[in-house]
Amino acid sequence: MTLQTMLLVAAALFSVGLYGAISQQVVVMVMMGLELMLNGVILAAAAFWWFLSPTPDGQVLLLVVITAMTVEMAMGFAVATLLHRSRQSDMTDMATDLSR
Amino acid sequence: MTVTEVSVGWVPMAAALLLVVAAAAASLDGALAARSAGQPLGGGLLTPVAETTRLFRQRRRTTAAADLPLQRIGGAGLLTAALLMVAVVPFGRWTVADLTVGIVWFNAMDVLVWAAVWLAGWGPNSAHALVAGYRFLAQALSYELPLMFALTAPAVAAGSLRLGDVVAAQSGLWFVVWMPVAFGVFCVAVAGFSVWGPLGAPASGVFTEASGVDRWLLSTGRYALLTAGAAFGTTAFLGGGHGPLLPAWLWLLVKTAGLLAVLVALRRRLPVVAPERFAAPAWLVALPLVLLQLLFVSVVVVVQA
Amino acid sequence: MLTGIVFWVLAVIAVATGVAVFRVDSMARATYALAASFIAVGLVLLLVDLEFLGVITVLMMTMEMAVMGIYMIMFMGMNPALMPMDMVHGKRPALAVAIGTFVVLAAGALLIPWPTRRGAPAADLVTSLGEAVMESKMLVMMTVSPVLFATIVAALVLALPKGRYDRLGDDLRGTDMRAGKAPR
Amino acid sequence: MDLNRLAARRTAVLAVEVPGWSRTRCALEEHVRDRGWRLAGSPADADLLVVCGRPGARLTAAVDHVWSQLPGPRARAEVTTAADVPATLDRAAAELADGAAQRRDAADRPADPDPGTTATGDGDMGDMDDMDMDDHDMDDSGDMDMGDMDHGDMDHGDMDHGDMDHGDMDMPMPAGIGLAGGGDDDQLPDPDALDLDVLHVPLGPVLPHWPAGLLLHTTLQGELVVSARAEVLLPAEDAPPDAPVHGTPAGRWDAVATLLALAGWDDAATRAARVRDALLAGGQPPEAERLARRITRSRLLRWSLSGLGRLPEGDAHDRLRHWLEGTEQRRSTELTAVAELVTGLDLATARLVVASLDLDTADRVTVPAEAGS
Repeated sequence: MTLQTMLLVAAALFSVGLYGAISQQVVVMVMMGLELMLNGVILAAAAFWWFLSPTPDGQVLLLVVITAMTVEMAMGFAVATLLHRSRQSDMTDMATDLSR
Repeated sequence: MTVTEVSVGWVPMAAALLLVVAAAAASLDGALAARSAGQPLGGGLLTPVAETTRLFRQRRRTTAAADLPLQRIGGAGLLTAALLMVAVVPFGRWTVADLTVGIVWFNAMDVLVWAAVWLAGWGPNSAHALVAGYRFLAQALSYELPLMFALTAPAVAAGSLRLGDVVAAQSGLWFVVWMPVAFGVFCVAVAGFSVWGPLGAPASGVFTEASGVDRWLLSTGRYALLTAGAAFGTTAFLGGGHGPLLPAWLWLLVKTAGLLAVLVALRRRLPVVAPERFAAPAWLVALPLVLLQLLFVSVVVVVQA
Repeated sequence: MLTGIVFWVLAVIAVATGVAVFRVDSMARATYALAASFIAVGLVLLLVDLEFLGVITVLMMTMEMAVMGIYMIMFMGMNPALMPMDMVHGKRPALAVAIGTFVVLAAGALLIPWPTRRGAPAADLVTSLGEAVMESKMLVMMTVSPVLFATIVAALVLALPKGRYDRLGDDLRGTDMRAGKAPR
Repeated sequence: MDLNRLAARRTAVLAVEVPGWSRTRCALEEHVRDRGWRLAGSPADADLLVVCGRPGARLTAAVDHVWSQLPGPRARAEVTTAADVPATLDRAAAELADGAAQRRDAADRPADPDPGTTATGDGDMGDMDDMDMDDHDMDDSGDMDMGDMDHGDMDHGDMDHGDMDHGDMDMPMPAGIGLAGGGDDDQLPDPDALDLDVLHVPLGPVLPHWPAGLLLHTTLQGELVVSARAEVLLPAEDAPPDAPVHGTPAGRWDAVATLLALAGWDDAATRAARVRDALLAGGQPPEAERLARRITRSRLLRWSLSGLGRLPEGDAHDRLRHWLEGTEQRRSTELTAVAELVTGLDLATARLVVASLDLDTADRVTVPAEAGS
């Protein structure tokens, strides 16, 4: 277990998550992709922390990443519910008119 | 009293001990059931053995289009979570895993129960089980937050998340004396994650389609969770191994058995509460109360320091 | 040595379940595959002595995925029966982007000459984290808390314009004012 | 002790009451209790299936379906008089302990999953299933393709992914089971305005603590019953030899025991059943009054029953009090009213409300009424 191997695993997780976030149509599945990307970020942050600079500040950073995930999830669920309720759709494609 | 971590070879022993205590709880439940049915108590005491024999002989039944892998994971999940919970509880001078974050670990394991119960309800592809799985999650949302704050209280008082330190901090006064609200909330939450007693409403639904070994795992898992909860409650609130004369491990066993017996007896004395009715008191009464308790504990700690 | 083996096992589980999220046939399996990926990463954190954060990751993500499972099934409407499920758009470009990202990140991880470790971890990492949160990094945490609160409020406002009890009364049998029709 | 006998100590009995045979069912419950056995909560839990009375054709079909769901080792018996119960239970227990017979039975059964669950080919059969979601009524065949699921009404035409058109995807039906359909299909209001999947789940006729022969066709949206239709599956022609317990003091205690068992208060439910059996035996149980006081005083019970199944004369808890005090008025609840009362409730609460009505289905073999259609 070295910095490089941990970063490789983190990169793999991030890329898989990215694939999901781009390719999926359903809002919740997009959120799953985002979650997986953040999962990779957590792993990478932990690797940097341990192998480069094991100070308390790094741990706080990780804590903030985890908080960001909860915020993302909560808002994602809320928006998905709202979309579902208002237009009986949960596909991102159907929400393109929001950008107009 | 320092806590030493024993080698991995003791894990089966710890698991066996957990199962034995859980079986004792099932015996007690059987005896109480026999008493209310006007039957001799002795027959009731044999309940866990008889039920185990019966279920191991029974055919494993599968429903059409069931999600078997998830169902099995859910069924085994309860027992697994209980084992992982007791892994951090100091048994006198020994513990299986001396984590610096034992309290958070316990909390994480009780959240695994969310997943396990839901999966056990989802798997069989049956409306009753599915609805019960969902309703368990609704109930879990009600008890989990008060439980988290209830667990925070002993951690604040001990100034550590390590269970060994929590026990050491109770050498004078047990935490239950000055944090009774946290202890009460904790006991309710134990009933909650064991799907037990007043909070056992989802149990019958989740059990609907289970037979044979699957059913044995589910019901053993419930008793094991109840036991693990009692052992943790003893450690965090009832002074752990502290007590006169007897060795620490025996005290822990005695206190755990006592708390467990109370929990088992309460099940027979109380009707169940529907998850949707439980939500209001949990959020409007228990949560503020336990927060006040936490404030009180924090103030005491700051004043003492 | 043992740590290395455990790490690789967990790493393979994390990535494999991560891939499984977008490959399996049922929403329940996808959700719990993601949960398994998070749990594996949480356990990896334990390997680098991040006990608190590792356990917190397991705790939070299991909870989150349990709730996510509800949303998945509520919105996607699938029963446990397994069905082929393929709801993607632009699969090939997405795959290309993902592979490209991985190549760039992996090259970075392997080729950048990373500096050597500065400083040593504190003896008690949990305590040091607690002190950091309550002392030097308190501002961060104080910013986080209103953000979380705002999230709760915003999410509720978005998701619950009017709940079932508002519209139908406590027994859920009243006239639905919004839809203008009474349940039969 | 030999394992068979050990396992037999916990024999679980699934009792099926045919309308009119309540006296037989009470006797069965008494003997089950006296042997240290217990009543099963679901077919998957049961070792014995005991039918009390002579079921009509549809009820027989439903019982046969339930029989196929017992995991085995299993035994089945039919009993028509209270006096025959002990002998019947002995015979059934002997059959259960007969290893050779059980092995033959297991060998004769088709491989899992249970045959009845996939054989719901026509609408009529679908009605007879008891508890599984594997029995969505198949007459709603419109629900079964993906086109009716939530995303079905989308227009994918202008999207850039020609390779995949998910709205028209032909959905296979795994194991011949229809998928839950989108809510907007049935034009039923969803209490959450989320248009969740609609499930058609029949409650009864074989369901513990449930009125004899009652079959409640429910439509669920999420976990809530959004519409229901009740009917009673009839007994065979011949009349039951024992007088029914309904309307007697024992019948009131029977209702109490049923309601408490559903409310999860095992101790009080068992004791109420004992009081009932003592009354049936002609005694005057001394503990009845104390038990009644204890039940009335329980705040948790009052809280969990209050407001349920509200009728002009009170809610479920009021009715429970009237039973305990012997002051209830016999009323005849129409089947339409039953369907109306459970609408808007979740499954568990619906069962509680039905139990709180103490329906006498033997007295009410009227034309099945439609509700919620």
